Formats: sequence, structure tokens, C-alpha cells
Amino acid sequence: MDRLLDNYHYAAAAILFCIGLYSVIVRPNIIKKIIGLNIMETSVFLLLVSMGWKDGGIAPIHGGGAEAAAMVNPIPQALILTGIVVAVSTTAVALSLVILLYRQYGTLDVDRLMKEEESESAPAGAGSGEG
Amino acid sequence: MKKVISLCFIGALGVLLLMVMASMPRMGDPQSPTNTRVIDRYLEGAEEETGTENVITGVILNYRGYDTMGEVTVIFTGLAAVLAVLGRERRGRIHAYPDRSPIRPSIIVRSAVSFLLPFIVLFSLYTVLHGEISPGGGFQGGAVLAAGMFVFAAAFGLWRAGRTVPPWLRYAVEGAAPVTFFLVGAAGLVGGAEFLTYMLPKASAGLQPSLRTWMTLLVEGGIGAGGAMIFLSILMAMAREEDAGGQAA
Amino acid sequence: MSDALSLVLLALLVVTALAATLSRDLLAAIIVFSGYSLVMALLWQRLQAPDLALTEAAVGAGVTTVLFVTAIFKTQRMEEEAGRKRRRGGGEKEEGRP
Amino acid sequence: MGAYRHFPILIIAVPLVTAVLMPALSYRRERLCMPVAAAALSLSTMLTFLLYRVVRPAADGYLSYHLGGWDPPWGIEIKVDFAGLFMLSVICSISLLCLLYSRDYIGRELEGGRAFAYYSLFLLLSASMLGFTATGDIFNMFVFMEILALSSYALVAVTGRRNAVRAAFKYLLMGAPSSIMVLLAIALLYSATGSLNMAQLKELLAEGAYSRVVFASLVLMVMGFGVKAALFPLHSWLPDAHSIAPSPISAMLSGLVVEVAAFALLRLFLSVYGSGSGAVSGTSEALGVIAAAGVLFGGFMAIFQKDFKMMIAYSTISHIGYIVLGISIMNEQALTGALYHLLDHGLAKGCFFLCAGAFIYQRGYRRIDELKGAARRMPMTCTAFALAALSVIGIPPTAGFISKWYLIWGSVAGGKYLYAAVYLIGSILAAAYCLRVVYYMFFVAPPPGVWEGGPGEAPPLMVVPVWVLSLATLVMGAASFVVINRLQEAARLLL
Repeated sequence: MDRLLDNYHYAAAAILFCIGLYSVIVRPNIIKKIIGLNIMETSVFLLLVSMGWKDGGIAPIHGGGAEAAAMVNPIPQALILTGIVVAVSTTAVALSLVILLYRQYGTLDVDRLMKEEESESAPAGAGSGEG
Repeated sequence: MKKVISLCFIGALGVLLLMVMASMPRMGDPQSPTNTRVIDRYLEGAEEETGTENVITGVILNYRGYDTMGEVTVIFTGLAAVLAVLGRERRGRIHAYPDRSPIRPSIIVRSAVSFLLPFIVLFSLYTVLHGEISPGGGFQGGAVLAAGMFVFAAAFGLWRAGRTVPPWLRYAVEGAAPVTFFLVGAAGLVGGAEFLTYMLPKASAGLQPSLRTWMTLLVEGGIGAGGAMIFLSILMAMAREEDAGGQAA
Repeated sequence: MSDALSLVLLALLVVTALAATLSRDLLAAIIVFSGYSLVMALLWQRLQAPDLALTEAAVGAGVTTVLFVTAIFKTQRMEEEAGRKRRRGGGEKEEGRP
Repeated sequence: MGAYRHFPILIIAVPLVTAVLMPALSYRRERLCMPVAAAALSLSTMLTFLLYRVVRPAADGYLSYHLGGWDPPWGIEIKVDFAGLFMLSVICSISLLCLLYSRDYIGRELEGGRAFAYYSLFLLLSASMLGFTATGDIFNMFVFMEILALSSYALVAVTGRRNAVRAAFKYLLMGAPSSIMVLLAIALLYSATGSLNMAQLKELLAEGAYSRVVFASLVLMVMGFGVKAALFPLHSWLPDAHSIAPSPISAMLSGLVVEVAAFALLRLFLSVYGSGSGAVSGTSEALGVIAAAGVLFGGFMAIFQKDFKMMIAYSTISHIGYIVLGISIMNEQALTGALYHLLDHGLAKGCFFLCAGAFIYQRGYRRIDELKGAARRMPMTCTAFALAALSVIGIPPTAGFISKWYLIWGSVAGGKYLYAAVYLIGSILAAAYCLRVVYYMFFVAPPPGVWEGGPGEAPPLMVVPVWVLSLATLVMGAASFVVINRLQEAARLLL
């Protein structure tokens, strides 16, 4: 377990992941769920960045006599840059669905949405569909 | 009841994750797998092989350029998804603070924003163009530009912010990033090189370094401009006023 | 990387994440979340990832926050309490707007 | 080789970049969106089938494309082996048919100003599935998975109806956390090995270092892709999303998207973690039990559905169970069966949903009761449905029979008699829910007020894809010798 003391960045990432998951699963408000998704995503990014760390490392930018051997790992950083884009796109899609949901159901509460669902599908799941 | 089960599940997952974290390589260990495998070539060779001093930029555009092409397609997918769900904004029908609010931002805010805006734009351009030798690059610059436009929108209204760019230009630039990637990538195919090599095999060898620089700039510019326009379009679609009858048409 | 500042930043991350999760006021949650992103950007700067710090500050704290605030503006600001009567959707959602 | 070398990237990049051009194209000429999209997908399909000339089921028979000219552990690799090529051709052909079908269907569903987004997302969906299947880099797989996920959430909600938006949001609330789990798994895998290339990962993982981290990453991967593939306990998003989406999208989601996720599980087990490792054998045992439960659960639920598309959606859960069960058995025959079932399931489920779409388009009928006597007015559609149903049940001349034969053979050869029984019970359940509908269509008189007057057969551009799919289930069954031996060879190589 003493490894956990060295890896306390990783431990923090694990805790943040669980906080995010709590927000996604337990909190009934859908905006909270989306915030939770973002927290989960950034926690994984934190894990990746700290994974790329090297003792006494410097940013991987040449010039000014920077030494290649001392540089931190550039791969996690490149991956996270992609990950940030994915996170913001997912958030945008989720929020636009939220806006439309609110326009149609007038609530942001998942439990209420579920009740609506039951009352909608009660008459044999018909009618209200497409077509 | 459901809540208790969820909490137990999350707690158990947390303990398991902490156990996994404890058995991972020590953070910062120069001998760990992440710090010994594969990366030497990036750190030592990137400057020569890709012509960029910032290794991150070298990795993003060259070694893992295909990922970045996917990445810019992801934001485009985000835009297409938002437009499919909400529809495009319409003229004069933006429904957001402060376009439709009785409270206007104070003169101090507005003059501060108009003072800051040129610097934000300048900084974003610097970030895009200077990504090869300092922190930054296409997407970073695009995001800064988008954030600047959002600040402008908060002070002067989103519709005015959107109007600074004519719609046809915005629609055309939205797809700029994947398109420049494709064009630059496919340019190499003509002479038999692989996709995304940043070279024209038919051109003379002496010309290749400057071709590489120009193509890199083109891609960076495409990513920056495309990213910023996509964020603006997403915001405008989200802020649009719904039509009568509940459904956006 | 064993130093006090990193520990403080990590603790701050956990606190802001919890606050963003538990607050009933959605607008407050979003502002706190934007703070979380800024702390994250600082931490990444300390981990020698300047590109990421720049991007996270612009995207996480900037663009994402604006999108969230717009969404709240179009919906409602407060989390609903269990048992309160539901309002019908459509046009009338004046209350709860910031 | 020559030009074939570049085909893999073109197959993926052409639809991708065409999708991106749609907003610009829509500014003046929105009507051109559909033909342009169809042209891009046809090009991809053509190139994919041409690849059969160079890709063979042999140890060196694959095509590896190094993007940017960087060698694999440093750059990203696209790797098309025979199993992958088989999946690519399934994706291309079914996407193209669904796209053609969309013209009439979506033309009426979506008014102008929205259709370009539909075609753009449709192309992104197809291209991302192609990229996802072909890539040889595990992070690149994540990137394409995200394009796939975002476009499918939006396509479910594209009509903007109340229940569609709700179903899409439910899908997103399960799909997005599962994506993050996959990302976490990739991070753990990277920390244990320091590589992202699948081929190199397989070599490094065989050394067995950091086994606890590797095992955790595998479990997270299975959970993540399990949600995407709608494996039994993680399926709850599927019935809503698949039954409420517009029918061509239902066909894509049910015929391809969940399959691609199942194919990813196959890739992970065999090409990344390696079938020999203890982590994989333990996980696949557990996965087998879950998949078997899914086969039975999906089948039972399908019998009791009143909504036609809902029934097909539950049948999908059952059939994904077939495929994953075949993967978990991990021998040559079962794997061949699972691969062939990818084709069969795509064709048959695609056909089912397109038939359902034809009924909805012409008459607005969604309930199974309303299909009584449907054959009197829409004989073409009903006959196509009946043919595809034969394949879903697994009756001899169809593709479904071939895949089930191999799957049962595999489970018997692996000593898993219980799983063979599960496959048989699954077929009986399939017969129950399919034949009921066929019986209603052909042999029951329509209730009063239903099927009287009004339009009959759907427009030709809708009937043709339906018939191509249902005939393909027959042809691929009767002429399975074209591909099945080579597929078996490919399965042997994967193990």
C-alpha cells in the first residue's frame, strides 16, 4: 500500500472518478449528471498526465538547450488533447438534448422523466411513435 | 433502495480502483514502462523528423496525425449532432443573455471587453502560428478564439457576435479542419507516399522542408479556424429561440 | 513530484468536485466546476504539460462553462426537490431563470 | 499490390470528408446531399470489395497501412486482416442500402434545413464504424468509437419527438460513462505496457508484467464495450433507442453498431490481450454465462412485445448474446460461427427494421396486431420479412443456419453442451416470435378498419433495399462456401 503514497496523484484521480460516477448515477438532475461526466473524464486525464511524469521532468519542448532525456512523456499529453475535444463535444450534444427535453417535458429531473415514460408507454406503447 | 445499491457499487469500484492504482508503476519512475518504451524516438527525433521544436505538436500532427484527424471530426460530429437536434439559429431569433434581457451589461464591462478583445484575438493567432516552437497549436488557438468570442457575446449579445462572421463563411469554415487534413493527407498519395506525410513526392527534395512547413501551417490554421467556428455555431444553435408549438423546426 | 502545492491542488480538486456535485443551485455548481477546471489546468502546468493547461483553461473553464450557462438559461436554475409539483413544459418556464 | 496499399485509408477517409462537406453543400443545394453521400459510400464499398483480391486468410495475408509513413509502435497503423475485411464489407454494404432507403423515409420525416445534418451524421456513423474496425491502434479505436457514439445519439433524436429525445438521452447517459471506462482502461493498459499499438501490446502483455493492472483494464473494457454492445445486464438503453429511432437508423444501430462493439470485444480478446492469458480465459468464462443469459432473456422478452420494432429490438439483444457467446467459447468453429453471425445478423435485422419502416411509412402501423393481414396489401414487404425470419430462426438454406451450425458445433467441440442447448432454445424462441408475426401477416384476416384502402406497397427505393437484404440472407446461406472456409482459416489465425 505504500505505493499509493507515491502514487497519490493516481489515488486522487480514482477518487474524482468515483465522485463523477456518483454524480452520474445517483444525482437525479440531468445537468448534474453531465457535470459528473465531465468530472469523470478529467479524472482520467489527470491519471494520464501524471502517468507521463518523470522525476525532475521538463516540458517536452526543444530549444533553449532543453535536454531530451529529462523531458516528460509527450504521448499522454497528445492523447488528452484529443480527449478534451471529445469531452467538450459530448457535453455540447448532451446539453442540446437537455434543452430539447426541457422544452418538451418541463423538467430536469430524471425520476420525473421516468414517470412520464411510464404514462406514455402505458397505452400499449403505440401511437406516440414515429410515422 | 436503488440509491443504496448505487452507493455500494461506487464504493466497491473506488476501493478496487485504489488497489489498482497501488499496483501501478511508481509515478515519475524513469524506469517505468511508459517512460522507457517507444518515447525515445519522439523526444530525440521529433525535432529533426517533424521539424517542430514542440514535441507535442510533432506527435499530434505527425506521429499521431490520424488521431488528430479523428479528433477534429469528433468536434464536427458534435456540431452536426447539435444542429440535428436543435436546428440552425435564425436571423434575429437568438434567445440568450443579453440579447433578450432588460438588464444590459454596464458600460465598464463593455468597454473592458472591447479593449481586451483585440489582445485575445492576437493571442489566439499567436497560439496557432507559434505552436511549433512553444506551447500551443491549432486547437488550442481555436479554443482561445472561441472563448474570446463568447466573452464578446456576453457583453454585446450573441447575435452581434455571430454576425461578425457572415453565415456562408461560417458554414464553409465549420468543416475546414477535416477537409484540410484530407487535402494535405491526400496530396502525398499522388506521388506514392503514405497518407499524411506532409510532402509532395513529385516536388524536388530541396523544396520538401518548406512544403512541410506550409502544409503544417495550413492544417493548424484549418484546425484553429474550424474549431472556433464550430464552437460559435454550437452556441448559436443552443441559444436559438424555439418556434411556436414546442418543436424546433 | 512530492510537494505540498500539488497536494493542496489535489485536495482542492476533490473539494470543488464534491461541491459541484452536491450543490442544489445549478449555476453555482457550474461556476464551481469552472473553478475545478482552472485548478486542473494549474496542476497540469505543474506536471509540465503547458499545452494541456492552456487548452483546459480555454475549453474546460471557458467554452464548457459558457455552454452550461446557456443550457441553464434555457431551462431552470435550481434543482427540483422531490415531491414538489411538476410544471408542464411548453412555453411557461419563467420561474427559476437566472 | 500497387494502389491497393492505399485503399484502407481511402475507405475510411472518403465518407468522413464527404460528411464534413455537407453543411457547405446544404447552404445552396440541400437536395444534393443524399446523392453525394450515396456516391461516397458506394466508392468505399467498391474499394472494400476490391480488397478481397489482396487480403487472404494467411499469416502474412493482411494489409498494414502506416499513416504518415511512421512505423507502427510510433505511428498509427491501419490493419486489415481477413476477419476485419469481412466486417468492413458487411458495414459498407448494409450502410449503403440503409442510406438509399433513407431518401424517401427521411425526406418525409425531416423538413428542409435538417436533412443535411442527417446525411452528415449518417456518413460519420458509417465512416467511424469502418475506422473503428480497421484500426490497429487502441487509442485510435477510442477516437472512432466517440464519433460513432456521438452520431448515433443524435440520429436517435433526429426527429425531435418527445420519446425520441428521451430515448437518445437515456442512450447517452449509458453510453458516455461506458466510453470513459474504455478510456480509463486504455490509460491503465498504457501505464502497464507503454504502448498503444495492438500488435506490440499483444507481445508485451504476453510477458505478464503488472498483471493486476492489466486485468482491471480488461474488466473495464468488457464493461465499456458491453454497454455499447447491449450485453444482457447493460442493455436497458437498447429497446427504447432502437425502437424509437427512424427505421433506417434502427437498422444501422441494430444491424451494425452493436455488432461493431461485439467485434471490438473479439479484437480485444484475441488481438490485444491474447487468448492464452489467464485474464482473458477468466473473463470469457464469465462473459459466456452473461451472454447465455442474454440469449434467453432477449428471446423471452421479444415474445411478449406488442410493438413490432420493440420485438425486433429484444431479438437483437438475444442475437448479440449469440455472437458474444461464440466469442467466449474461443475455439475455431465457434469463432467462425460468431463471425458469420455478424453478417447474418446484420442482414436479417437490417431487413426486419426496414420492413417495419415500410409499414410505418405507408400506414403508420407499429403494433403487431395491426400487421394482421398485411400480406394482402404489401405482399412484397411481407415476403421479404418472412425470408429474413427464416434466417433469424436458422432454417437450412439461410445464412442463419450456417452460423448457428458452426456455433453449435463449436460449443459441442469445446465441451460446452449447455451452451449448445442455449443456442437451440434461442432458435425455438426466435421461431416463436418470428412465426407469430409471419402467421399474422399471411393467414389472419385484417381486423375491421385496418388495411382498408389507402396506400399499398412502399416506393421502389424502399422495397429494393428490403429485398436485397432478405435475398442476401438466402444467397449467403446457399452459397456460404464462397467465404466460410476462408473465414474459418481467419478464425484459426486469430486464436
